[in-house]
Amino acid sequence: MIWELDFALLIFMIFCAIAAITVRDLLHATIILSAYSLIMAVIWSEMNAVDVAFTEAAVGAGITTVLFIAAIARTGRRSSD
Amino acid sequence: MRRNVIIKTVSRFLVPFIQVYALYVIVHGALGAGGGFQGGVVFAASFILMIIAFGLTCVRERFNYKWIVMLSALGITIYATIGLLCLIPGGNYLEYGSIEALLGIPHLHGYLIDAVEIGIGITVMATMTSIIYDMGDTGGESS
Amino acid sequence: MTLIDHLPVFLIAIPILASLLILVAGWWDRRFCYPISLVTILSQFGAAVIILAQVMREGTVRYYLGGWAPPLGIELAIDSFNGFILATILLLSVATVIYARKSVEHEIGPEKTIAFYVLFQLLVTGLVGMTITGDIFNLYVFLEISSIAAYALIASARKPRSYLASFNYLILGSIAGGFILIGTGNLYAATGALNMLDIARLLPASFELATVHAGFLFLVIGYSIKAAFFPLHIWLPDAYAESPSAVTILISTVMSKVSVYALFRIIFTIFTTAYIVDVFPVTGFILFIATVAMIAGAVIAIAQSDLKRMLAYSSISQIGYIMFALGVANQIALEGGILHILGHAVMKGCLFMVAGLIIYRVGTSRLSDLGGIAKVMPISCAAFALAGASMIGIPPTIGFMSKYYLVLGALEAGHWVYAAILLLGSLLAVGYIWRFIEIAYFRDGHDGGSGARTLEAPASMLAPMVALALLCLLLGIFVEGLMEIVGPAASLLLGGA
Amino acid sequence: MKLKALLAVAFIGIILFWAAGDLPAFGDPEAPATRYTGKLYVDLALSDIGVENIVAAILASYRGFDTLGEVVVIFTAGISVALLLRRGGRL
Amino acid sequence: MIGSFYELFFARYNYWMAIILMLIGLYALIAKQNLVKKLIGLNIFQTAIFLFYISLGEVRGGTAPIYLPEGVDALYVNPLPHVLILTAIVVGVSVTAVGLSLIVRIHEEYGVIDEAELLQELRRR
Repeated sequence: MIWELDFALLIFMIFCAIAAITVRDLLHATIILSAYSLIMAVIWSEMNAVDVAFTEAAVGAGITTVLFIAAIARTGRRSSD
Repeated sequence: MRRNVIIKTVSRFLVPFIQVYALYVIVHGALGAGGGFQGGVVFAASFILMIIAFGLTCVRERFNYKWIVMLSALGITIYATIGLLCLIPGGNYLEYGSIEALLGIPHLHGYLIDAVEIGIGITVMATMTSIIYDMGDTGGESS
Repeated sequence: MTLIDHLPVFLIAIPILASLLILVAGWWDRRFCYPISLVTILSQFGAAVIILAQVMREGTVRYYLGGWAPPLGIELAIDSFNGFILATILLLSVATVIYARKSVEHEIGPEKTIAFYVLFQLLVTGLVGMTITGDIFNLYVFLEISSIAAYALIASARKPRSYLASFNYLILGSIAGGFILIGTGNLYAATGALNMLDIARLLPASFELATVHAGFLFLVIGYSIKAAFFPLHIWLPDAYAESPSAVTILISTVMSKVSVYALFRIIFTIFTTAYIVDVFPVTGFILFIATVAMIAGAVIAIAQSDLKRMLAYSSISQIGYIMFALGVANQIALEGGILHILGHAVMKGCLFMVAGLIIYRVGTSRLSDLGGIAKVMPISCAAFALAGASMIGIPPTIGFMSKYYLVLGALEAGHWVYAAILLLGSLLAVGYIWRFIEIAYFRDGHDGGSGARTLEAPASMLAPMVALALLCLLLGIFVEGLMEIVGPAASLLLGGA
Repeated sequence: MKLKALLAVAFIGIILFWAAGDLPAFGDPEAPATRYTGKLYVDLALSDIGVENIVAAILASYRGFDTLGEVVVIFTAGISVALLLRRGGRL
Repeated sequence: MIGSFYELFFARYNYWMAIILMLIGLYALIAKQNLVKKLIGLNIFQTAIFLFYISLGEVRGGTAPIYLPEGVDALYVNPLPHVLILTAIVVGVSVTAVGLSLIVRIHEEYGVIDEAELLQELRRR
């Protein structure tokens, strides 16, 4: 484990989280959330949790994003906050 | 949505590879990273790719709700039944070791874990596909 | 090993398979759903009674899943306390599933019947799993099974408002789930164990760590949200009022009781009384909040104009009574609290069944539209009066007995102010129960204008309601028999044999 | 609403940071969790189960019941989504 | 002083980051008006809890919990949190799926998915 990389990724992830909840467009927010999940998967694989990282990459960045996009397609991308 | 011939061809080419990879992930779970859940999700991802490329109705005709319901029930049934089978030799629920001791086959424990992972994979694949079908179904023609 | 030894796991594994069977058989023909569900829940109840008898005879039943003993594996542990809760929740589930048939035909479209029964079965299974598991993470997994089933079942009323109620419940339930996960993680970090008894054994060494305190707080807050303990109850009124009748009965009687059970289990088995009294004194605070809950719930209930909503707020008040026992934390009060878990389940189940019947026949549960309803629905209103009397605490009903023990316990611990407030709270219960009685019996409205036609519901809905109403009375009269289970359960919680 | 949320979040945050102060240090091999059950699993998994991946061994065998619960959770979610969204069909 | 701060920082920074992420998610879950935003917050909240768990299992200098060939001496990280989190991830995606389908239904019934606008709609009816 390289702590510099770990730390940088964590900082980046906090930025992603803040961006995901402040962006007005829901589709953008979903894509940022997907990036967040992917970085999380990288951090976990770097922490030697390979199974969990694999799952998060498949579920968090894959299925969850698809579900969000499907729901947004049926509701609308506009968000007031 | 306009159907692009490149997308169709590429996904027709890719889907079998994704599915083989998913099966590899499920079966390989005992040796390295992976397992039933991840494999099932990757398998469901191949269906998502097909839905994106060919449209929901087309995929749903090939692999319809009946299949999905039966498969999602089948996966849990495999898991729970293997658990119940362990009672026959006198073990506790899910005590695979008891079957191994009864039949005397070495490494049966590992094979049973593989069987269980396959059960998990089937259920996860079927359920994820079902959720995607329901979420993607807008009721109209455009998908 | 005989088959009897495997009963604890059959309680969970067989219903899971049965829910799949409901799905597959229902796909073939929808009429198969109900009988399979009924048979499964009845046999679960039978198994629970057998296990309870076994526990009372031989002491705690332990079942190691996969044959792995606790530090490694998961165990199911049934002692007199959760054996009692198990029998209670399954009794109420049996009543609900008998009641559900007509109610489902009426309130849920025929195309959703299969999904409804599958989820119903899974909800009951999840709650049973929560009750009998001895592993703190397994508790979380079963909690989520039951929560997800409950979200969908609440929304199955298919009214616009029910979706909103369900979504609010989902948000708060997820917050609760997250808190429970954080609390479990903190305990795991402090002890390294996940088995409840194992944690209880290892925890005293690290009682002073902030991690343990935080774990305690998060677990208690999380399960309090699930149990709708007073300031965290905001999801409850909508969820109860907007869901289909059968679901309301199930979540108000069974689900909230199991959450309260989990709270008791975590506080008394894992943290033990030594922790909550000496190390991290919270009993006074819990007692205070519980008292506020009793009064506030009852006052808001009086102000409601809808019968189901009124009963929902009354639930908040009654959860306060149960938590009162937790705050007093002595033998007698705990006996009262455990008795009240059963009592409240029985009487609230009966009251919600009456509300469901009224919706079934009249189509509304607004109090102002129900004038003179007793003339056309005499049996239902009589059942309401009986269960309501129990809710108020009129002897010799079960409600009186539990409150009697609670007051005795409070007096023994020297909390006479709280005891007085508890009695006052019972008076407030008169307010909302009487309100319906007055409207039903002494107002005009449904007075034979539509002829002599009686509006009583079909027998399959009346029978469980009448049975529960009579049970309020019978349990109160034969309370000595119950005390033989409740007494050991209370002393077990306090750390005795 | 925003203010209330901030207050609640601040309250939770204070508890969490307070608790983090007493957690075992990050990556400490002597942490209770690692020393107790973690070591047990690492030592026993190969001889008990004969599977190279310790996570798979725990997932399928030691804590197999959790995994059964997990599969039931996802099944429940599938049925729930079908109950909520599916039009027509049998379910 | 500075040295001890460094020590404290290295011993804890992962937990702190996880807690900050949890709080961001929790804030979005409570305060955001848009229902989809709430679920995004829920996802962030849950993932942060998972990060917290994985951090608990980390061992400095450890290797992934997959047995190396016979004879190689290795220090493995604690595998138990990984198993718990695998289960919890599944729970998380299930809750997300149910929540999203509820949002779709709410949008069909009311035409909006914003809490303030939903309240207006409710009052109007």
